[in-house]
Amino acid sequence: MHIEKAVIISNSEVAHQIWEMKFEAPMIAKASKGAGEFINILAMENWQNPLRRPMSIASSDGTTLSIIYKIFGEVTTILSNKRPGDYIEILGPLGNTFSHWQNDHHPILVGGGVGLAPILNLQHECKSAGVDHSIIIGARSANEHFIDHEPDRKIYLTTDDGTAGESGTVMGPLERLVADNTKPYIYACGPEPMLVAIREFSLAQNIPAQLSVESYMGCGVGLCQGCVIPRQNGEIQHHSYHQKYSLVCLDGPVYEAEDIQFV
Amino acid sequence: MHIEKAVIISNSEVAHQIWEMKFEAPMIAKASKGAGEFINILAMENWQNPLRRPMSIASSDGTTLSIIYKIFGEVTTILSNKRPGDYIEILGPLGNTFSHWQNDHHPILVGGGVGLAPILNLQHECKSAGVDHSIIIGARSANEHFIDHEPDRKIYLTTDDGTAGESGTVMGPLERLVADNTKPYIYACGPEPMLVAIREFSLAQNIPAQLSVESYMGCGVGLCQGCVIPRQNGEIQHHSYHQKYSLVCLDGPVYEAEDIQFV
Amino acid sequence: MSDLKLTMGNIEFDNPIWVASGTFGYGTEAPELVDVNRLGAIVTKSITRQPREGNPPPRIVETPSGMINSIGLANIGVERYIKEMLPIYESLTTKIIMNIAGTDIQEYIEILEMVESVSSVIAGYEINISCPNVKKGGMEFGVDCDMTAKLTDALRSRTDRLIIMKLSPNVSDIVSIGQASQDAGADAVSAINTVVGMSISAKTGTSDIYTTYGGLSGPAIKPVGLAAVHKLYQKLNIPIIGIGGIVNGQDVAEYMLAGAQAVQVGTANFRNPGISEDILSQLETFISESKWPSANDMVGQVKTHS
Amino acid sequence: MSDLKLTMGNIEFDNPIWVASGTFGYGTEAPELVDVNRLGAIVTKSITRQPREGNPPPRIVETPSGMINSIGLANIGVERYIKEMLPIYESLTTKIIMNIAGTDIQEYIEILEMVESVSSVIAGYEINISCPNVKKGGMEFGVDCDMTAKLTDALRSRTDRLIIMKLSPNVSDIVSIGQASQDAGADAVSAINTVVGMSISAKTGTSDIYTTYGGLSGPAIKPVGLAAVHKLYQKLNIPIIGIGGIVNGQDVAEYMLAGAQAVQVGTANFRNPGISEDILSQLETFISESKWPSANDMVGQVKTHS
Ligand SMILES: Cc1cc2nc3c(=O)[nH]c(=O)nc-3n(C[C@H](O)[C@H](O)[C@H](O)COP(=O)(O)OP(=O)(O)OC[C@H]3O[C@@H](n4cnc5c(N)ncnc54)[C@H](O)[C@@H]3O)c2cc1C
Ligand SMILES: Cc1cc2nc3c(=O)[nH]c(=O)nc-3n(C[C@H](O)[C@H](O)[C@H](O)COP(=O)(O)OP(=O)(O)OC[C@H]3O[C@@H](n4cnc5c(N)ncnc54)[C@H](O)[C@@H]3O)c2cc1C
Ligand SMILES: Cc1cc2nc3c(=O)[nH]c(=O)nc-3n(C[C@H](O)[C@H](O)[C@H](O)COP(=O)(O)O)c2cc1C
Ligand SMILES: Cc1cc2nc3c(=O)[nH]c(=O)nc-3n(C[C@H](O)[C@H](O)[C@H](O)COP(=O)(O)O)c2cc1C
Ligand code: FES
Ligand code: FES
Repeated sequence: MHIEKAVIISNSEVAHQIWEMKFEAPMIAKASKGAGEFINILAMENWQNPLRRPMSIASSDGTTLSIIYKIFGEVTTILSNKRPGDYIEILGPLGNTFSHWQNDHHPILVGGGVGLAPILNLQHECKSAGVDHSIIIGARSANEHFIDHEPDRKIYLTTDDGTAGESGTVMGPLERLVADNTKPYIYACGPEPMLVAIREFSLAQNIPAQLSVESYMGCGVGLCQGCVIPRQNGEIQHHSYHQKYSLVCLDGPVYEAEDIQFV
Repeated sequence: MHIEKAVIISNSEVAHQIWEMKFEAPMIAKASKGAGEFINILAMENWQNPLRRPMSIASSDGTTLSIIYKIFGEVTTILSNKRPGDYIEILGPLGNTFSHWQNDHHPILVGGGVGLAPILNLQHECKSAGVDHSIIIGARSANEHFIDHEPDRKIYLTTDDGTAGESGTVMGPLERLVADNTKPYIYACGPEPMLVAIREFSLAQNIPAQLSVESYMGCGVGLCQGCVIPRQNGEIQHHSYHQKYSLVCLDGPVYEAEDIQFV
Repeated sequence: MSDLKLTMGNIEFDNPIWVASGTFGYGTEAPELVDVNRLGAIVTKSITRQPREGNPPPRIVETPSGMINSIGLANIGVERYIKEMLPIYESLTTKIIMNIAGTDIQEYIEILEMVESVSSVIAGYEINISCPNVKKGGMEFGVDCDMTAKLTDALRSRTDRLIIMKLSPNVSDIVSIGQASQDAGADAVSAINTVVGMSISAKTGTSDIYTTYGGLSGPAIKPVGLAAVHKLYQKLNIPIIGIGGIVNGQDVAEYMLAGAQAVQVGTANFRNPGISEDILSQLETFISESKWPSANDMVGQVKTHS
Repeated sequence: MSDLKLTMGNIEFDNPIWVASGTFGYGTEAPELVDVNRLGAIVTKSITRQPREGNPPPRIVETPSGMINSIGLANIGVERYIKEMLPIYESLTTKIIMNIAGTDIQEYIEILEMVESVSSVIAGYEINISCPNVKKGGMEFGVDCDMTAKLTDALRSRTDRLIIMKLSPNVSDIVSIGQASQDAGADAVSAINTVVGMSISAKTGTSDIYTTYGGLSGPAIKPVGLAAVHKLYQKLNIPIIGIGGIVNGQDVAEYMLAGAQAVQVGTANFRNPGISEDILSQLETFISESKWPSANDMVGQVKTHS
């Protein structure tokens, strides 16, 4: 875990209100252990916004990192105004990683909105490891997509309004792919309603699923006890010293679907 | 009085920690009535610093304005990071002006530190009107000066440490010039100790003096009643509705030396 | 626009965006920058029986997302207010609320009676009870339920105009003070006045405010104001006017959801004397894009988890 | 460095930079980012008699220059604290202050007695009196002088270690609570705990915090903390520990000038767990460039105008 001043290499809008930023962060990139981890970003020196902002690592190549972020409020707006050569201060790597598939599993990666970031990172790991996999990406509309719908290459897009890929939510292709594959393993990150649906589906069908969840974070390192998510069952991990709640920043952000509840 | 989004034309360091910024502000420039007036600057959209910052108009040419500012704290730092093409939001013109000399007076303009701004503006007015005048500029050290010591052209510099112009404060040349001219009229702006010294000197010698003073301003337009300076004697002006205090933003920033007190 | 109207007592206000006492002068200061007739109401600066010079400078200082002031109730006194201000207000269509301050009950009564004795268009009175009460050794009226009740009652019996008690946040239990105001006949309460604060310049080692302590206002205190309004709304059944750190339409929506029927814009006026008009437009846009049919429908409707 | 030392009760602290309860865990959470042995003290998170799960999420939200939290005193309980934490503290050279919370006096006493009954290196106790007092219908201990005095007295008679009463700002008169603590034998008071606040998302119409109200902290409340410390310093003669919105060395200097002998860094730790070390260096630089021979010489020396 390091705090590092990261010089920005590039920062551009890749889809409507969705930006990608690449920066040099050799210490953190080197310490990074895999897809699912996040960093905690400080975008300015003043204290108008006292807290850092957590962002998943979207790619890491040993010296640089990238994030994919959506313009949401004050700090993501500040981020989008940064230019190459400017810097941000980042704390990381934080959190756990998606745990790896067994060889005979078929990973189905599901990303919704900016939940795509860790999923792209995981896709990269699949490719590097030569693991056959499918990927489903959901968005509200075509202008939020920056990847092409290529069913032949097992890349499936969905849009709520049908303007790109399949019409509807990620659940359509997901249910199909689960039916089509003998040993499916779901990895998902995205808005809470999507994760809720996937969790219920995976529990009902008894399919293993790992979900990367979000929560409001004060620190990212276990100091504030702010980032809790309710546990589904007793002692899953030792962090946060508690039975009922788990600290997303330490135990997560990736959980087995059966281990957590959404409120 | 207008609120205007002013596009920055130039912004550069003219001396150690002292910057000059020029911007387009046609409405305010047009409404400006003369040297002494100030504007109230908003340098950013967020509310970390809720209040605007008052700055004297250093020059005005009918469509553009300039200010000369010293990097002091948060907002002046933000100002110095602005680039041409960026904008600031300004409210103005505010306050009164130096009232004009009679023809037979010899104006002695005295500027200390960034108090130079309105003094340069006044110098410009003297020049335009073809009025013979002298100007004294004080600073702590040579690196804070961006104008040359040219006694032949009646431009006198002083530095506390003797690294440029005359060694000592502005009071040295001021006392000399007052002695050398039959009808001297002092116009001064600068740090409070300088104004206190000039005020005492002018009262003791019975020489007319106009002082441009600073005070902490909440609004610049008479709403907050924050910017008061104690009056020396009863009803000098009707603003602020009070006898004891005067609102610098409405009655000032320029006062006759005898009308105010420093605390 | 009509969905912004509200009624308090027997007065109808065009909209819930008012400007706060002490932050908008007498309402006549910045005519080039604001059309006051678009505002729901102007609450004028605190008026005392005698004119007051106010405190020596420095009177204000900026703090993180806020400011501290200690103006010391500088004002022209009720006599000049009646003579010079009331006539001006006749020509305005916006509602005028006169804010009154005193150091004992008698002073409040005198001021109110003097205004009641002349004919004017003022809609009502906001009673500033954050003033040191000389009879009680300098403690504010606003920290004491009994004093608040007595004061409210004394004023209530002397006017049919609106009486709004302005509550201080510097108390252990703001709701009990609000309750005391309601029980004694106030038409509404407004909350909050400023929070006691101090600012020091480390470099010079001096207090930034002449009177050492002053009142903290601005976005920094918005959470304090929201909590006060929500707590009051749970217990009171008179209207609540929300104050504290409002700088845009979304802030207004938050206050209304917490329980405010109307709001007052304070510190934000210093940044932009016309900001209340902007805030009004932002609120209109917010409501039209929301599920709420009207501003009144939002009042107190925040969803809490527990 | 030696000019930063201070003594409180019979304990000598290396420096006045401490970390605040609930913002630094048990002191063991971020070893890569901070050398805790450089700190004057660690105040550990509030410990209750029984382990507590804390409140459901959402527990925190950012506000202008601040944040609100409602963690709900999530902690491992005193038994695990004794078993798991005290042994770790033996190896630290920094001082450990254990923060204790309870809902009645008996609970505070039990916790303290359990810790007193074992040998350990802890330097003393900070008593969190901002907890709802079940015996008094949920009002905080910290708003009531008598309760504060009784609690202080009960604990005082049971330990020779430092007793620091941590004062709440949500009261009409913080000085009287500080006075009650002093008179009942506290070695010091710390001020302030968080300010009651609320946050609402206008868009979703929901409260951002599960428990509706939470505690406001961060730079937004620095003026409130400074005022509290300065007021306490005028009346008390025991040391005051300043808390609230400290993010750099200059803030520390302001608190010391106001009257704080030491300070605690809270919310700032979330931004940077190692910030207290930076703050310590900044304070050293500040003092060496100032006219003050040592940190202690600054305490209470703010120049006021009146
Ligand atoms: C583990 C994790 C990974 C994330 N990865 C990504 C990502 O890859 N791309 C992306 O666009 N977003 C990601 N987010 C969400 C991202 O943190 C928020 O969008 C961002 O903080 C918004 O900041 P803002 O100032 O622009 O918005 P604000 O106006 O401050 O807030 C808008 C919303 O953002 C969320 N938010 C704000 N502050 C925090 C905080 N300190 N912690 C958590 N949530 C906060 C809240 O839901 C809030 O309602 C992630 C969040 C978590 C917890
Ligand atoms: C009428 C008038 C004209 C001025 N003209 C100039 C000028 O031409 N050039 C120049 O460099 N400076 C000028 N100043 C001073 C200038 O306003 C401050 O230097 C500036 O506000 C500092 O802001 P900051 O955020 O950088 O510093 P901060 O860290 O906020 O404050 C540093 C100091 O600046 C002063 N200050 C801060 N806010 C205000 C405010 N709202 N009103 C008044 N003073 C404030 C205070 O003395 C404060 O102690 C003028 C001030 C007044 C009142
Ligand atoms: C400079 C200033 C002067 C004020 N004067 C008064 C006053 O005379 N009477 C009063 O009741 N409140 C006064 N207030 C308090 C405001 O009306 C308001 O309650 C407070 O500032 C909180 O709102 P805000 O955060 O929007 O500023 C004053 C506030 C400021 C900043
Ligand atoms: C997330 C969080 C948890 C806290 N938990 C406790 C606690 O358990 N006990 C306590 O006495 N104070 C607690 N506090 C209050 C802090 O110790 C401190 O008094 C307050 O945050 C003000 O300081 P700051 O502005 O530097 O954060 C907590 C504060 C925060 C932000
Ligand atoms: S974000 Fe602070 S404990 Fe997890
Ligand atoms: S600055 Fe507000 S009245 Fe002068």
